[in-house]
Amino acid sequence: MCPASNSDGPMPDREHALFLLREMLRIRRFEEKAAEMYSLQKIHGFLHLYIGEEATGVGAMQAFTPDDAIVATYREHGHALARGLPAGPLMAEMFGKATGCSRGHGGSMHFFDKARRFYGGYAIVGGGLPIAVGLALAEKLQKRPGVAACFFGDGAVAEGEFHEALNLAALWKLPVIFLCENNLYAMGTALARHQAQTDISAKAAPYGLPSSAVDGMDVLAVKAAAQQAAAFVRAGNGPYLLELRTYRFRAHSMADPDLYRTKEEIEEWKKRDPLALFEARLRAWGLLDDAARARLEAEVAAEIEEAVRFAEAGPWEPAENLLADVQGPPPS
Amino acid sequence: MCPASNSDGPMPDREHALFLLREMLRIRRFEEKAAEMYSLQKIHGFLHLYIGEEATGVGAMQAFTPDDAIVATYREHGHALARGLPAGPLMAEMFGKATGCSRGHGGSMHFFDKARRFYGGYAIVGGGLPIAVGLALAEKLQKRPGVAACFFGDGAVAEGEFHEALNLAALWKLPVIFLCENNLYAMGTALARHQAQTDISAKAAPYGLPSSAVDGMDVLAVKAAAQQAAAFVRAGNGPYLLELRTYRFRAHSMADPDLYRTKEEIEEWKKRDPLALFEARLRAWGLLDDAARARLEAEVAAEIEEAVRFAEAGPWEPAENLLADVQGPPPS
Amino acid sequence: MTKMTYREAVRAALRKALRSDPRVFLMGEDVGRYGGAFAVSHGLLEEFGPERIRDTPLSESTFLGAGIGAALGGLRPIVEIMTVNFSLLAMDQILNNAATLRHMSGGQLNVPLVVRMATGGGRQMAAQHSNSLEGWYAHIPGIRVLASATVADAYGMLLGALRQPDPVFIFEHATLYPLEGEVDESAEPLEITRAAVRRSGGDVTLITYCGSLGKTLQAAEILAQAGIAAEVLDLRSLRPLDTPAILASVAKTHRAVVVDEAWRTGSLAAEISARIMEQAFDDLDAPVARVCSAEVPMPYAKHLETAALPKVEEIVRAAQELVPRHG
Amino acid sequence: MTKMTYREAVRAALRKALRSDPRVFLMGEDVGRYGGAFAVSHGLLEEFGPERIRDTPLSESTFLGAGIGAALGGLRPIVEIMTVNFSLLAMDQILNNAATLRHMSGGQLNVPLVVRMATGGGRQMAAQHSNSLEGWYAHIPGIRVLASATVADAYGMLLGALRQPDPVFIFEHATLYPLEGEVDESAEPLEITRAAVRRSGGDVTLITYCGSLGKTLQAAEILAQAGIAAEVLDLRSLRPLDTPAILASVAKTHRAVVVDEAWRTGSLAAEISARIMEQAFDDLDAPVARVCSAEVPMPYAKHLETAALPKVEEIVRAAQELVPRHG
Ligand SMILES: Cc1ncc(C[n+]2csc(CCOP(=O)(O)OP(=O)(O)O)c2C)c(N)n1
Ligand SMILES: Cc1ncc(C[n+]2csc(CCOP(=O)(O)OP(=O)(O)O)c2C)c(N)n1
Ligand SMILES: [Mg+2]
Ligand SMILES: [Mg+2]
Repeated sequence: MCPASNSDGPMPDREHALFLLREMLRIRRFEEKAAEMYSLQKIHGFLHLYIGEEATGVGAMQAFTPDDAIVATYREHGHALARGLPAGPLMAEMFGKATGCSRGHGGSMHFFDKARRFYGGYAIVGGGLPIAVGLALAEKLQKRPGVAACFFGDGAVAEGEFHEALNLAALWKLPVIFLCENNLYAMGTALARHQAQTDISAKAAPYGLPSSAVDGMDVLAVKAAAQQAAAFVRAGNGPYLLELRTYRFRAHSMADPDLYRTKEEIEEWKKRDPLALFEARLRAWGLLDDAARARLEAEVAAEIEEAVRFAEAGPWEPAENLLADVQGPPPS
Repeated sequence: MCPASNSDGPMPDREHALFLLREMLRIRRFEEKAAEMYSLQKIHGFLHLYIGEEATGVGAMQAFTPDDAIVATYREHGHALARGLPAGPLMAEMFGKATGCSRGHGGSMHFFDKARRFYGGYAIVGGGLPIAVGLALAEKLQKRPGVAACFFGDGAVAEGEFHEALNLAALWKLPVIFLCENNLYAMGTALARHQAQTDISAKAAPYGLPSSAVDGMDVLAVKAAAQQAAAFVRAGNGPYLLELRTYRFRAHSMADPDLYRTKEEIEEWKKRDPLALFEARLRAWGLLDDAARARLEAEVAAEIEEAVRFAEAGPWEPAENLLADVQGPPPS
Repeated sequence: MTKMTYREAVRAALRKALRSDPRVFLMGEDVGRYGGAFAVSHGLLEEFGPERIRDTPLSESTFLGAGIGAALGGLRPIVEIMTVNFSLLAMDQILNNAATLRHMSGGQLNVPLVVRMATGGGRQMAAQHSNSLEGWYAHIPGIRVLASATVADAYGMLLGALRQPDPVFIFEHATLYPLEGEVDESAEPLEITRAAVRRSGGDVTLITYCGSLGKTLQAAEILAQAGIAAEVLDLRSLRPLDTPAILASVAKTHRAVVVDEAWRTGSLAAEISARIMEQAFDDLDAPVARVCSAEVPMPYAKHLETAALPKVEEIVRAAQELVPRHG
Repeated sequence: MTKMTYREAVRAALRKALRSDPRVFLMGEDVGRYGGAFAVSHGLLEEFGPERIRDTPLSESTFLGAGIGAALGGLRPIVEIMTVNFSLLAMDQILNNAATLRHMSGGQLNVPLVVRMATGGGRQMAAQHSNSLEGWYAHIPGIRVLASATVADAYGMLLGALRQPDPVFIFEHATLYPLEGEVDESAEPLEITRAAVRRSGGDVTLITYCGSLGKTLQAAEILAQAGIAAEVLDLRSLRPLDTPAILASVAKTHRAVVVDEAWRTGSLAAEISARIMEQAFDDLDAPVARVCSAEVPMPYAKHLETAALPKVEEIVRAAQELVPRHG
């Protein structure tokens, strides 16, 4: 079931390689901390961990510039971090603090950062796709260079909006990159029990848009594929569907007893842990040694500790402000 | 743009050939009369004529038995007649009479006949597809032999429900035949302006279900294709998508000024009038002569006149009954 | 002042918006080549081209959602949903995205999106094409809801809506498109939060909006002949409701009838009745009455449809029952 | 009588229905292998197999519509929509098909479909996962709407719903699943159209349903300590409303507070208020009050969510304001 790694490409330069490893490690440690904070009841509501999928978000995000618009799902901690949102406001958001990236209004599922063009954080499965299509339309009509990058899961592929959005984007040749993070499960429903035909990349053909699938456990392969897709889209060719084949190591959410798959299956996939795989590669290439690894770990740990401190320290939004952000002031 | 006829198959037996011609003629004359009655303000609301598309409904309906369930759209006069609903109650329905097939509650867009398993008449584009999937599920779970036949237009292909319904039917291997009557327009929007990729039959692949396209102006070709599709489905193989390539000769509805296509295009297609084509064929085969043709015309005319008489004569549903059919009596 | 139809007024407003703001564009099913299901956008494709007058595939959820995205991206989309009936397919995007994004993002984002749609019955379109769901929309925090009952409002509301920083939904009753009236095309964009007194009177307040204004004015005329002076209040803004205007009129008349084409139970009329009770209980000389549609999926046959819809006589009767007889 | 949780009660009713009627089956997202998002259907897949406990793809519109079709085809489908928030995607099938088919077909067809869904806020799920849209459903002619506030009702309503010839929508408040109570599994299926007096009192009527019953009973307790005897009416059936029960209580108390977790404007509470005004105006000693949610997409942070939701103190205060002080 696990795809074999398909990138035996050239060695990346050391700085960038360490950057990618660090990005994945930041996500991993951030989420482990979030899980801990959830147990401590600092974080409530839904918490969907991305652990195991770090290579897809980090790899894909390398293809995008600050001009591009990003749309993600409720499982978006990794995307937000990879997009450059600082960890503190993200942790504070989950703590429900006014210093959160959404002032504590959104929680884990609804991270936003307008300045970084990170447009959320959508918790209705499939709901982000039309938004991304519209963001791409805005780029095109305003003759701006940006593209829209839209992350979603395999479960979203079953929703009607997947179909409608791909058709509209292709029909209008809009600059959208559809990034399906296929982790083989929609909650407890395995891909083969929700898709009559399980090859997601093959679903682009009826819309006449190109697609490909890539090993989502291999950050370099993901990066290369996303860059290729982005180049295609930036050249004005219309949208692209990229399937990122991955796996989540944790349950769907903190509420999920994870009874629908076997321990063996999970263990099998953990052998392809994207961090471990990449670290091994870097070591083989001589780009990483124990000391550098330890330094990285320490730096990331410090960042996450600082994020928790920031979250703890932040004030609560005064309850008097409850209605403040429902609507803007009418025009004067 | 007009596909060439693709059935140079064997000569049908005379009786059946004349039956098919008569069925198409009944629809043609019924609708011409409906248009007339609309001008006379006997019929109101929306009226969507099927003229030009008679071969698809008549041809396809030959593949279905009384055990099968039929689902259609607001453009369903042809399907209802071909299914065996008598013309009188259909005309009466459009007159708004209590003797209408839906007691005057539905009008032109909502014909129903439970005894004949004609389940409507859906006016929200795409809305009938899930219903057909459910009807097929009922057949399968109750181990009954029926299949569900679901007619819809090319416009419906863009809606999310098309995608969801095909996936669900394929996933559960349900006995549904999806019959897309592709008349190249969704209201005023040409196929190429609503579909990024215009080959509808090619849209079955992502669901792993088989499909084909057939010349919808050729009643024998449609019949053969539908029978093949139905046989596949009846054998327990799951659903099938059949694209029927046709054209409507009239405007979308009586309200449509038909400004979005050229007179030439319409004239070009009229050369492939399904009735004229079939009649010519029957004559060439020696199955039809002027006398038989005139007899047919007279018989159909009499049927339609009788339908109008039936409609005229019917009583109105008393307004006191307004709330009668909103809900059934609670269980005793 | 220019004489034009309601249909032409919406078109004139669209044209003005498209001319004056390059960020404005129109999208929806058949708005371009077909000219709009109700011929509202007829001619706009020719004037503004296919980049700004965009025919969409049948995919309400996605083109509504794309409108949200385009608004986030700096444009001023006007989305036409052909009729409110089809807007159910886009309801998730409306309630869960359009209405929430400002709040959910902690005030970072806003969605300056205008959505227009035809509403209502009365044309024998039967159950799936005759719904009146304005009350549902008026329930949603984060959006504004307008309903134009006059030609001038059909023009002014669209331009007023385009100045809002948040989503605005405008309802146009399908029977009103041929209505004629006067429009001042040079006037400032409308203040779109105020109700309008369409007729003054001191005996009873008739509160209504959109497609029911005509019937209500007819009823007021009949009441006048019977010696009852009815004040007719056109709500215009359904969210927010102009509660001060409602209360002011009721303070004067002490009686109110709400006329609403929606099904009675859970209609916007219920909200208005409840608000009057809450805020003007002591002003009331009689309970607020409602004239609404019968609770039935709209039947096709004319006489049944008429039986289901609010009628002038019902409004008259409801008002008469509230007002003590003079004779 | 058996002691069980609300969750177990729904499960027990599902099991009973599945055992006693071969036409009954359950479908929805994750009802099988996962055991239901709220663990309601845990174990049913093992007992009844995948033909009758059907996991669906994420496609609310289609599996709801398939439920309609299956009902037309002779089955007794129970469709679980995980939460009301996702039901917006199926709203077209619900309003335009499920609710209309009987009428539109002139009475030929009927749709014996039961749809269950979780509703409400209070669990810090934020704006897209905390909606309370029961009032929207209660607006739709052609369907029945139930809301279970007790363990016994969680059990009884499902079985009562399955006996109906038309679509029934049952709301289960997501905070109630762990609630414990008693169920008589041998009792006859419930009469599902009657409201229930959960506490008797003569000073004020507190009208509520589903997730707000607990808070309302708490408020009644506090009021009792303050010398105000509140009657608590649990609506149970939201469509049709048990108007006689409402009127009977108001005739006794002359005052009412409606407690509804929905946004205030256009809530079901408005309908109840309007009905009381229309039918019991002369009984009222004070205007009917409403305690509803603040008009804001539900915020995530606990203190903000609490501020947005109806609170016990608000109910107490609203009742106290209506009842003249004794001291
Ligand atoms: C429309 C809708 N239906 C149901 C849900 C409940 N739900 C939340 S996540 C999820 C599974 C989504 O799976 P997938 O798209 O593969 O994303 P993943 O969680 O695997 O990242 C479901 C069913 C939802 N949020 N939205
Ligand atoms: C969901 C929805 N959106 C819009 C409409 C308005 N409308 C009615 S028919 C139609 C075109 C449908 O085209 P197609 O499916 O090709 O069927 P045809 O009319 O060509 O038979 C449109 C847009 C509708 N009825 N339903
Ligand atoms: Mg997944
Ligand atoms: Mg068509």
